[in-house]
Amino acid sequence: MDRRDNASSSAPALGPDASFRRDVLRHEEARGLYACFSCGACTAGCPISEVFPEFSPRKLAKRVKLGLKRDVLEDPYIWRCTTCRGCEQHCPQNVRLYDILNVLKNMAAEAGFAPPAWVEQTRWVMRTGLVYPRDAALAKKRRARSLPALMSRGEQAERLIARTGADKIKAREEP
Amino acid sequence: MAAKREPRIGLFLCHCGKNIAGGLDLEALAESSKGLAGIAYVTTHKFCCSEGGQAEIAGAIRGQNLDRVIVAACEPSLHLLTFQRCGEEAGIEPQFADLVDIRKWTMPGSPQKVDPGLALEESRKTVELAVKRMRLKRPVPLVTVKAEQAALVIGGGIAGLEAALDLADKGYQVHVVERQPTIGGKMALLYKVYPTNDCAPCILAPKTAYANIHPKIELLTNAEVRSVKGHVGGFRVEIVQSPRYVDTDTCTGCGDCVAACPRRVRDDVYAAGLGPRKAVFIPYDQAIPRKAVIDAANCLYFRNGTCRLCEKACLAGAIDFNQQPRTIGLSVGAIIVATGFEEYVPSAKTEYGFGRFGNVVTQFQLARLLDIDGPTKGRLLRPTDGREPRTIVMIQCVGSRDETAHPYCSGICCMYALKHAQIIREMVLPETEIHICYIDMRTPGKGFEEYYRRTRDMGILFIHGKPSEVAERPETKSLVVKVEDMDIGRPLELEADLVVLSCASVPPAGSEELSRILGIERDDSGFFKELHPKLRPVETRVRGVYLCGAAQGPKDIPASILQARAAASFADGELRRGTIRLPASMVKAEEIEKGGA
Amino acid sequence: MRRYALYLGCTTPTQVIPYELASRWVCRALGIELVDLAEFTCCGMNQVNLSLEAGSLLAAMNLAHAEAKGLDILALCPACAGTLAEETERLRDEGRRARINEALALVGLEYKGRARVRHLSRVLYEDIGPERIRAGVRRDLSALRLAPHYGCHSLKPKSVFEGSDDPDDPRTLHELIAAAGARPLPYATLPLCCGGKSFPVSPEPALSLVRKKLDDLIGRRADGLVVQCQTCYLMYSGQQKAVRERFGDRPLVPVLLYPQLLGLAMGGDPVDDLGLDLSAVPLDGILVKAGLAKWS
Amino acid sequence: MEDVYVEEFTSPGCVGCPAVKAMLEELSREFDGRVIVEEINIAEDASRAASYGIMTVPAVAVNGNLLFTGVPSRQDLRNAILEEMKED
Repeated sequence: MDRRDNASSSAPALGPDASFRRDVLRHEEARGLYACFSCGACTAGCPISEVFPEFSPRKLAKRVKLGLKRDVLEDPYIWRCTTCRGCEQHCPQNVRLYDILNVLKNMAAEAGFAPPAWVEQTRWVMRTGLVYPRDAALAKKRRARSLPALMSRGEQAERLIARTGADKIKAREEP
Repeated sequence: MAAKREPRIGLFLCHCGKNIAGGLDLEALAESSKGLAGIAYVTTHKFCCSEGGQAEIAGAIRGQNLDRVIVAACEPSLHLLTFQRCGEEAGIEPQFADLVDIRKWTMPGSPQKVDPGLALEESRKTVELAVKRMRLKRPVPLVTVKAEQAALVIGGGIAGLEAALDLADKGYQVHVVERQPTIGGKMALLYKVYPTNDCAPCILAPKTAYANIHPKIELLTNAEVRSVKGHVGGFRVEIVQSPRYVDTDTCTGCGDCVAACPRRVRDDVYAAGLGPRKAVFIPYDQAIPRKAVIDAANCLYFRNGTCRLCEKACLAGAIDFNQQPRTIGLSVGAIIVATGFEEYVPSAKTEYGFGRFGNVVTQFQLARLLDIDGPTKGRLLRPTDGREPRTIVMIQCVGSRDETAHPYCSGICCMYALKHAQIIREMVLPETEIHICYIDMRTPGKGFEEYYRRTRDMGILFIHGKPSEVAERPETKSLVVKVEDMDIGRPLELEADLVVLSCASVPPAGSEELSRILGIERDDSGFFKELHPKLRPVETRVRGVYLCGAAQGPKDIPASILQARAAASFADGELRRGTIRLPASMVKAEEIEKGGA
Repeated sequence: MRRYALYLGCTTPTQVIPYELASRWVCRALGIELVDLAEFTCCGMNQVNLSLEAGSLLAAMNLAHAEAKGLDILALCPACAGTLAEETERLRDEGRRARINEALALVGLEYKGRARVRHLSRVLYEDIGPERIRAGVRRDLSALRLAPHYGCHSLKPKSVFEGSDDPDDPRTLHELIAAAGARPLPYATLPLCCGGKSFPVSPEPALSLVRKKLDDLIGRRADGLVVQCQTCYLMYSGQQKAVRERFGDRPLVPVLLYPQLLGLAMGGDPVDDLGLDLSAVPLDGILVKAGLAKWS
Repeated sequence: MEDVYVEEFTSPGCVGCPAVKAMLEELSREFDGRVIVEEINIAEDASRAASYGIMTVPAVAVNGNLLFTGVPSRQDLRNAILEEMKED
């Protein structure tokens, strides 16, 4: 079941790829990654690592530095980040791990590994302006509490998202 | 006035191996330099500083009849002396030999490195200016001045005392200025020292006691340097000594005044904020001078004009509320700066809760808690409830190696954490679990790795990771330390009765002011700056002012002692002939106030 | 009268109606005028997963809409507030602003860098202040020992909240709870994240995190938890049932959104004004300690 | 008439330095570029300052001789430069 089993069956799972490292570092958000000296304060402060040691910001930084492209981009755990920024909060070297993770997620999404939840949310934003659908039951509920009707619309968001190509991203296939 | 004879300048361009030649076209630089006014000879050499290079320079001076020499190579602090001596051998006065730095533009790793085109352009400018200066330069008249056979040592810690004793034994009169009411500095607060685990006061006391009775040493405690004028051989120093309100000649150090004093305040120095002292106090048993001192900010008499119980209690009549600040003028030939360091106050690292959680202390506080002469008489007790801690977590690199505090490694914290762990395990609380959270263990001194091994053998647990935060359990005031152990790659929550922070060493307050008074520089970290970090680690920009100990950067006791001896040796080297040759301009300038404004 | 464009975000108006209800009531009572803008959409917080660029464009678009109306933004969701505020920081860079505005021109918008964004709690703390809040209190809540939960996006990144709370030692919600007359309760797991933003992709870690904080509060005998984020609310209140199913039965911990607490203190009707009846966890204990009988 | 080479020693935060700098700029204009001024930050180039034994800034060396420490009067500075020009 482990993704590493899948990877090793087809091709060597791990192999340094300097071009990957450079691709990541080309993003302004990833600057400073090389300053990381692997002290682990990020992982110590990561609530997801507490529950899933497989998710380790420290190891992620090192994996990127080593250029382990497939290992990083195919890693399902990078999507479990809860965006709390605990990793950045106590970094003694000012490494912006949250931003770097977003760069990695963008690259993984482009490569076809985005979880359906995020792709679906983008679809809804393009339709309703919000990440959720809106139905009659909700409208009724709001009316009952004398709250104004929700009026947001998705056209403008759709045009802007289309400009970035994010509307073309397909979700990874779930087993 | 007769026209000056046109000087004949020789210009020597150095390849420095590939460090310069690899980064710019030296032949082009040589070619363009040939036409400069005053230039009589230009050549390049692979290593100008080598024996062969120097021989070639000396040969050219004689063969080409040169009277001035410029070497374009590395920083003057590295080799100016080399080329001045080389020129002198061949008959050129040192002031007519110059070295200019063109290597900074080309050297791999230099922060100023630029591309070859720009390097050539910048080097050309540098050389042109140097040639212009050398051509126009007129001989500076040198004068002979008397070298005072006396030195000032600023700071009465282990480094300052070592330097003072060395110079005093060589026959110089030495004045030691110490801000605290006692000499001894940080070492007096350490309890024990690594790697021998000797008792710190036991090996410090012979030095302090000897300094106290040495006929050539004057100790000025409670005192600070206010101004310095003059030059090497003849510095005139003004010192202000704050009143002690106790006459040190009559005070016997009996402690009757202390017993009589009703005012109890927190002792931030000798008890590191963990115990009390009185408003009149003797800093500690082995203090030197072992005399009482009144802390006017807390004394009831100074606050509201009442009390005076100490005065009544003192049979010797030594209490003197009328003492005033005293200004002392000194003439010295050399100055040694030994102002040491302070422990970083970690309250700015709010994630570790220092100041917020009562059971988070620093290593210097821990040293006081372990000291049999400390606030708990050597019993290790938690500040909040006086209980013995069952588990202790030490956190390394607090405020060090940290871009949000101090980027540098303080160098001594690994070892003193090991020391405290050993003391607790061996002598204080053998059953207490001790965990040390670290990023890297740095133990490169003699016998230090063995010391680390010994600590591991004692069963101290090392956790490879920097904690992200410390939380307090409000009911028990015990602590939870969040850390990843990267060897197993798993975040942990360590329960701790006591958390000890190993904090950065930082420059003491007042360093900036002192750098202004002395006219010496400080580095980016605020420590005093040596003339060259590798080759001239004791001298400063000001001739006759030397550095030793942690004033120059964090260091341990053996390194401080070495550097103190080196500083004393430099001072002796300048002063021993009794006179010094100086440019007349320097002497002329001696009346001008330091401070630049 | 202070006027703000009300930024509801996506989750509050669809899933956490009591937050919207209580916020509107409290703001009205304190003289803060809220303007609803039909043009507001998702702030882009979640779009950064797929495209940082798309996230930035959505944020800038919303800022431009507020700016066009000449209003600053008051956001109920701390993540929206943070996302929008961080974008205003980034857009100080002129090159970036020109690039983003080129895209915004597609939909006829431009952001000049004027509109400011703050979260409701910060507006309450900075514009009204604990003193004036205290003056408006009508009900005695001093029997309540309530644990504050700040939520990650109210504190981080530091660059956005400069001059506000220290993320390692936050105080403002403590002060706001005290201003409402209740007693803020210290507890060890205060900084712990609710896990909400990872919940859609993987519920397990989030539930473990929720359980950890709830168990700490149960041990501390807290009367309740006070949150200032709809996602934290959904996790701590809405998922308590799931926690009990997964990790075994345990006492329930009442959860209040801060404007609900403040509204109670200011004399608001628990149901009509503050939506306390919509809580997944019964709030009777809180009401009784507030001197109110359970609603019928 | 010969060019005159002036080294002006400064450091960041030096209070008197801007005044000296202004005077030298003025004199450089007056003598139509014949006064060549080099500004040396002693924090960056400590060894140059050390070679003159400078302990305080501002300091001014003219044709390689340290003539002034502290802020000189404009008249003294001008005279010193004239003196150097005259000698050749």
